[in-house]
Amino acid sequence: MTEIIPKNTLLEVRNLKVHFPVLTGIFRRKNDFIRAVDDVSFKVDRGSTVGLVGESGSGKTTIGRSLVKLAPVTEGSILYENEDITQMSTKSFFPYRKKIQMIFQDPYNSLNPRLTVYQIISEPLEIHFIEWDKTRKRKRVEELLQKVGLESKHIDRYPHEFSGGQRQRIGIARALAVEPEFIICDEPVSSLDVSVQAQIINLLQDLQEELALTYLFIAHDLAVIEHISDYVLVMTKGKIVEQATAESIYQSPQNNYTKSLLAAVPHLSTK
Amino acid sequence: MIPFIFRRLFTLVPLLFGITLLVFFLMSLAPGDFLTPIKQQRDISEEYIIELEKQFGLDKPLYQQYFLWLKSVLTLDFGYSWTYKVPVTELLGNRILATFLLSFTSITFAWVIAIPMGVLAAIYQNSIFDRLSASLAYAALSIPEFFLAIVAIYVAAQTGWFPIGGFTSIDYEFMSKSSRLIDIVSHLILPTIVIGIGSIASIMRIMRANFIDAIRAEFVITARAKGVQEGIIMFKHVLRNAINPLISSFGFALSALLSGSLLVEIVMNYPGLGQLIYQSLLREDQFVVLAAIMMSCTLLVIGNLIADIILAWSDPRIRFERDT
Amino acid sequence: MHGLIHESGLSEILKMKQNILKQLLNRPLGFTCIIILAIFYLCAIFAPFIAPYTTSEQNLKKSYHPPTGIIWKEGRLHVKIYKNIDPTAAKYEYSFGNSVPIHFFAKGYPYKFLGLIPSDRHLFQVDRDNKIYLLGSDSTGRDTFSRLVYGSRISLSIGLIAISITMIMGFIVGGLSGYYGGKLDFFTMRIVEFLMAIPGLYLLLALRSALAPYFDSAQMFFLIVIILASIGWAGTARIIRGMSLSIRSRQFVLAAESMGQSSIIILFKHILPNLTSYLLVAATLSIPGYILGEAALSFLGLGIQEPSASWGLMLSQAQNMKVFMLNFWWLLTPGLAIFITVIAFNVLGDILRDIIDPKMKA
Amino acid sequence: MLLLYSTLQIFKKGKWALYLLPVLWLYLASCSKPPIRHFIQRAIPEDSHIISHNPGKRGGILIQSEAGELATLNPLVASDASSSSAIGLLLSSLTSYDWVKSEVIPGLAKSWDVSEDQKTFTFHLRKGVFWSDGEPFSADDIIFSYQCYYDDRFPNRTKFFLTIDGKPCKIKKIDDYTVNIISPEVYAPFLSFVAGISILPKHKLKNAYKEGTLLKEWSISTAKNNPEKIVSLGPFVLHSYRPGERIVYARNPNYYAIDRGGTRLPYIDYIIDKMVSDMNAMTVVFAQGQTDTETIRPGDVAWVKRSAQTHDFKIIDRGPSSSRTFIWFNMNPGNNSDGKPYVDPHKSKWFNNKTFRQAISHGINRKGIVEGVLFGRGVPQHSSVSVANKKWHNPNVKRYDFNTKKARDLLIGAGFYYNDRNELFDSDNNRISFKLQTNKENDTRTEMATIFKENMHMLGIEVILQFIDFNTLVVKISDTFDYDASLLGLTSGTGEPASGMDVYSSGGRMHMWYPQQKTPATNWEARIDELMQLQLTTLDIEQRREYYFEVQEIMAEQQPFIHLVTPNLYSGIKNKWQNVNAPSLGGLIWNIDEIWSLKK
Repeated sequence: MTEIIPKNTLLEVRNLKVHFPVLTGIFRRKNDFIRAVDDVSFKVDRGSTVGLVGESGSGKTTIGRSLVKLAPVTEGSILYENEDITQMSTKSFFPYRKKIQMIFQDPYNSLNPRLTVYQIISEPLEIHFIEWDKTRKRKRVEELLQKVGLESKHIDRYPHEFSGGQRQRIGIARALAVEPEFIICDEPVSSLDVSVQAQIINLLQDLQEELALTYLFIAHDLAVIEHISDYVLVMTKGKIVEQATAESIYQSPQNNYTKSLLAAVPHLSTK
Repeated sequence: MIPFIFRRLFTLVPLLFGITLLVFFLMSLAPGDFLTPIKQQRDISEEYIIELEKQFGLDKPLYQQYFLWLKSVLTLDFGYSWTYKVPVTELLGNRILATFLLSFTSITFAWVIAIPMGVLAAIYQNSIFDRLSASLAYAALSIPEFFLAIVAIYVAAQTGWFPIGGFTSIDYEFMSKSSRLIDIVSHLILPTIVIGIGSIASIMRIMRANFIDAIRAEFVITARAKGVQEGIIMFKHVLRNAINPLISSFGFALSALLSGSLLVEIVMNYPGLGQLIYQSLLREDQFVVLAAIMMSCTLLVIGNLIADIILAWSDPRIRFERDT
Repeated sequence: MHGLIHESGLSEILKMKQNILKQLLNRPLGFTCIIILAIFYLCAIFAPFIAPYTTSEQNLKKSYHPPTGIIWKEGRLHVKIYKNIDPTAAKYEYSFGNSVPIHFFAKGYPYKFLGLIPSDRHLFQVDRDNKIYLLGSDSTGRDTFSRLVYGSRISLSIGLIAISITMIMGFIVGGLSGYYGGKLDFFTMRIVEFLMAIPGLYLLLALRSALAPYFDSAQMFFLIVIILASIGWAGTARIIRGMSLSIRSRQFVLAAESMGQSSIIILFKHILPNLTSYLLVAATLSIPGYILGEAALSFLGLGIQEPSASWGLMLSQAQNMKVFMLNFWWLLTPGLAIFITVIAFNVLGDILRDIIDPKMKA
Repeated sequence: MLLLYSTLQIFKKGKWALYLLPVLWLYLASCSKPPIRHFIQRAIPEDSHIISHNPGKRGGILIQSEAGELATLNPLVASDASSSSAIGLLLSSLTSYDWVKSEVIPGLAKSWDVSEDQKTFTFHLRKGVFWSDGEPFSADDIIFSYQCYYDDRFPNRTKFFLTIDGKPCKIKKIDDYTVNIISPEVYAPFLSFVAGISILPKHKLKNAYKEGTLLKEWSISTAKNNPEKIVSLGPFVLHSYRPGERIVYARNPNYYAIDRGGTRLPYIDYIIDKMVSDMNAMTVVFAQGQTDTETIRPGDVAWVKRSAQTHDFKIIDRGPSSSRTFIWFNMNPGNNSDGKPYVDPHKSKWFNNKTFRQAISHGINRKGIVEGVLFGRGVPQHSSVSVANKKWHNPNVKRYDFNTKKARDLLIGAGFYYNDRNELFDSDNNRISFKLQTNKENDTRTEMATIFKENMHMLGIEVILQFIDFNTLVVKISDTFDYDASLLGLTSGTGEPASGMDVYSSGGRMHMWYPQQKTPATNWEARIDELMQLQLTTLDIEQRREYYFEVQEIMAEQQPFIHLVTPNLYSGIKNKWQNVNAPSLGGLIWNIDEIWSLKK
């Protein structure tokens, strides 16, 4: 249905391959590879949300990580605003670290337990806005806390004093701190209670509208994807087996794997 | 499993190479050499010393000395002991066996004492016995081995119940077969106890923890539910499961003891590998030191290997990992 | 960078430590251990004040003197005076009624209090012509008690210094190789495995004999520390590498990385603070190893040298047969001192682990 | 029950096989039997050596301990005390030494003549002497032995004794029982050196000699695996050897000595040498009654005596020993390879100052050392020859009594001065401070060093002690010369002045304060050189004593060696042993072939 207009493309992934070597034999040679991501191509439009769905181990997290150089790219290219960022040096990639942010799956694990909320959220500010003084950073952090639905009095607390949902809000605040364009949400709700999941998804949607963000939303749960995505990529065993708009995927899934994923989604009956 | 064993043994090669190189280098840093003490003897002419230097290859540059040695090692010739004037291999044989024997008796001693104690401490958890044995274990872990060895010698000297040091008695050569056996055993008693005491403490603690874990296991509850006698549960089910992980520690204990008995061997004058290395090092008897250290490293690696194999054997759930 | 650590890690660590200390003091066993260690370390720090004599003050007429008895007489403590009745066998006899008073806070040999303030006051002294030997004397009539007190300076500090070096080296090497991985990791881990595969005591001996000629006996202390630390760091580095590897894959590190944080800061801000509790426990549990290591080296005559005193050296001197047979109690004192220190550290370490472990699991 | 069960558990699993291995080995080890040796006993030789002692009874085992490890039984290789003493039991020499009378006595040679020019010695060998394997002994063995020692293929230390003034002795066989040895120069100690040269069996070693493998013969490998290959001409034969544990010797049935009653010597059936780790352990095993005889250090006498009754032994006080301990300063003026002087020039100036050395000597509390370190069992030493060496000791040398005031006066007189904190300075305002090194293995020396440090403190001199490995020390005093002062000791064997050549003569290797001088550095050193040469080339004892006494006087005046103390010598021996005749020098049992036991 939708013809993607090139001008509008924020991110384009072409024939991406990420292979991890396996050491075997007496001399532990690199004889074999795990093809975590195997020849994947897709595009993300500015302002849209692309859902990336697949069971665990399908390679979706690897794709997310390879976009911010947390995973090594074996082959293929990643273009951000038509700029090839695949082989960029750490230094020239640095500005993109401000534009692209990540939200992690496990809010218990993604926040350093030894740091306060202020320290956690201000960390990206310290990196990308070195010139800011402490009061300015503090003000910004307080602002962000309010934006994600927390109170500014929480600023000097430690992560273990918060619930899972609240922690994920801190994670989101951290991602928003440097005013990014593009956020990779790596299963941000999968370890949360269902009721909390909805709150977080709503928060993300609100923020997208307010701040004109682009999301790559990774999940193993089609129900979540359905709610938030404009366009859906279905992945299994390192390959994208089906990609289409959210609507068409749900109405007429082509691929058998997609069908089986859909079958597993609990649907509330409309009756 | 075979590739695993091979790989482990293969790692020995760079290890031995590195260690011998290191030891060789360190020994060459120390001033003087094997012949230095001879230089202080008044009736030895300088020409004689130069002749000896030539004979021992000490006049060659260091790296040449090392490679000459390496070359002969590759042909399984470990060189000559400068002190004893015999091939090093001949010297090592008895020493290794003596050290091995001592390690073995002390492990056995430790197990025989520690396992029942650990079991009792677990069964009567938090009782006076448990507390007492725990404090004894702490004490045993904290006594320096050599201190214990001195005390043991003192006791032997005061009471005369045990021979002081050595491996056999003076009149060993004139004994009958059976009294020879008794003689060796009586010489082993004190060093065995001294070395064993440290391990008793740690084995006991492990055993106690294992046993407590096993008591809580489901099969115990099931057995209780079926009305099996408590004693039978403990012995038949719990003990067997608790003891398994310990068997695997056998290899580790062995390798630890091989390097750990050095001080005790010195203090108690036990003719083992450790004593030989120590004395040869002091005398700068290079080839003996090199070969003996190679030997003890090999034993260490083999001990660890045995530990891994026994572990896999006694617990089928453990496979040989691909990445270790 | 310093600011960062200060801001993030340190206050948290301090807070944690206070908490741990509180919990420690609440347990009777932990309390006892801390008190014992505190007494020992205070003795070491105030050694010149507590020891009535220096380590080298001799009295050739009083060799192998037995411990002097103390009696209550004329309203104050007196020390018994003994007569040497057989110099060839070091036999001393107390003749009844012969005693001199002990003076507390009296003048003795001059020293610098805490290494700064000149002073000549000592905890206790007797008149110049007589001697007080709480634990007897050695072959040249030196006071065993004074030597034990001074010896504690070496034996007790060696563990602390060596452990700090080990921990720092272990953290830097282990932390970096765990964090960066790849070739650096491969090489450092091979080195570490190599060091761990060598039987420690032999390496110690080889190192000692190689380095000894380049140090005189005054520097021997540093040599021992260097030797002990250079062997000890390998094990620590390996464990820290494992831990930093696991922390490294935790998402907060990924998060910091994805936002472009530099690796050094990640190491100090995210990884180090999460290792501190482990480091604390590990340090406490490995100090005994260093104390015993020094004792073993000195015992073999390869460590601290006369006329300095250390517990290991005193033990090795006690192994001398004439001491052994005539004055066996003399041997027990340094042995007992080592034993008590080691057991206190072991118990303390175990309790610390008990306190910290559940928190780390959370 | 528990114990049984847990053992059973292990056995049930089939892992018991592991337990079998060491048990098996234990069993095998205990089975290895010493080889049984069959001797061909020959008749008593017609020229047998007849011992004048009271005849004793056959039988008994003498047990000794040994701190060193046997290195070899080959006299060409031996360079350590343990090996030499073992070889001494197995092999004999042309002459022997009577330690009580301090004179050379007949050995394999029943008598000898000296030519007019005092250079040619004719030895008359005993007839009818056989090696332990039954082969006859003759002049050929003597010629063969000297051939071996002189052969360039086999570097050995014996050659050193046989080389006089750089020239070898000539040896000639006159007949089967007569040999001539011609010394190149008149050489005073010739006969006593001959006593130390072991005669080798030609019939056993001639092949090895031809093939050039002589140095590999009679190693400890031979001793361990084929003791029967080592034949003997001495009182004992090698019975068995276990490295690190013990050597067992058995009576040589063909020994050439008999007692007055015609009984063939030795009386003792077996000697067992037990190897122990150190001197400490040697003393302990003796005190426990495990060994029959031992040298007891002064400090140990008191406690060892306690068990004298229980184990039926006595401790013999043999008076001052031959060992002496001394301190010397590095007076070497040379430069090292970097062109730097071995010793700081300002220090070297003190060390080369006679008055400085004398003052130091006055400052040492020798009596205190005897009291503290030696439990009063020793004497202060003044001469460079021990009191024990009655034949050669000069009792009238200059003495340096402990006198701090005199020492300080001497120093002030020599231009040194004290500051208000009682610290000594030289006229160039250098603080007098030096390092004293000694080997850490010897605790008597380290104790003496700590006393010396305290003594020097009273003189306002700072001494920094360095206790180092013996090897390091040797390298420093004989190679790199980078030290200030040293404390060491020397022991002399027979006390023969000739053995002091390398200490006293300025070119000697053991001339420690400044060794191997090309020409004597001082007049007094030149005079000593002269005197030492003179005593070496005369056979007149009185003349030699005169020369040697003067050497001692110069040494005492100049104090290049500052002697400390001589400990007394104590030997313990079980009361059952008879014919024990303690000499003032050397080992207690020097006459092992004459010793016998009351009890079996």
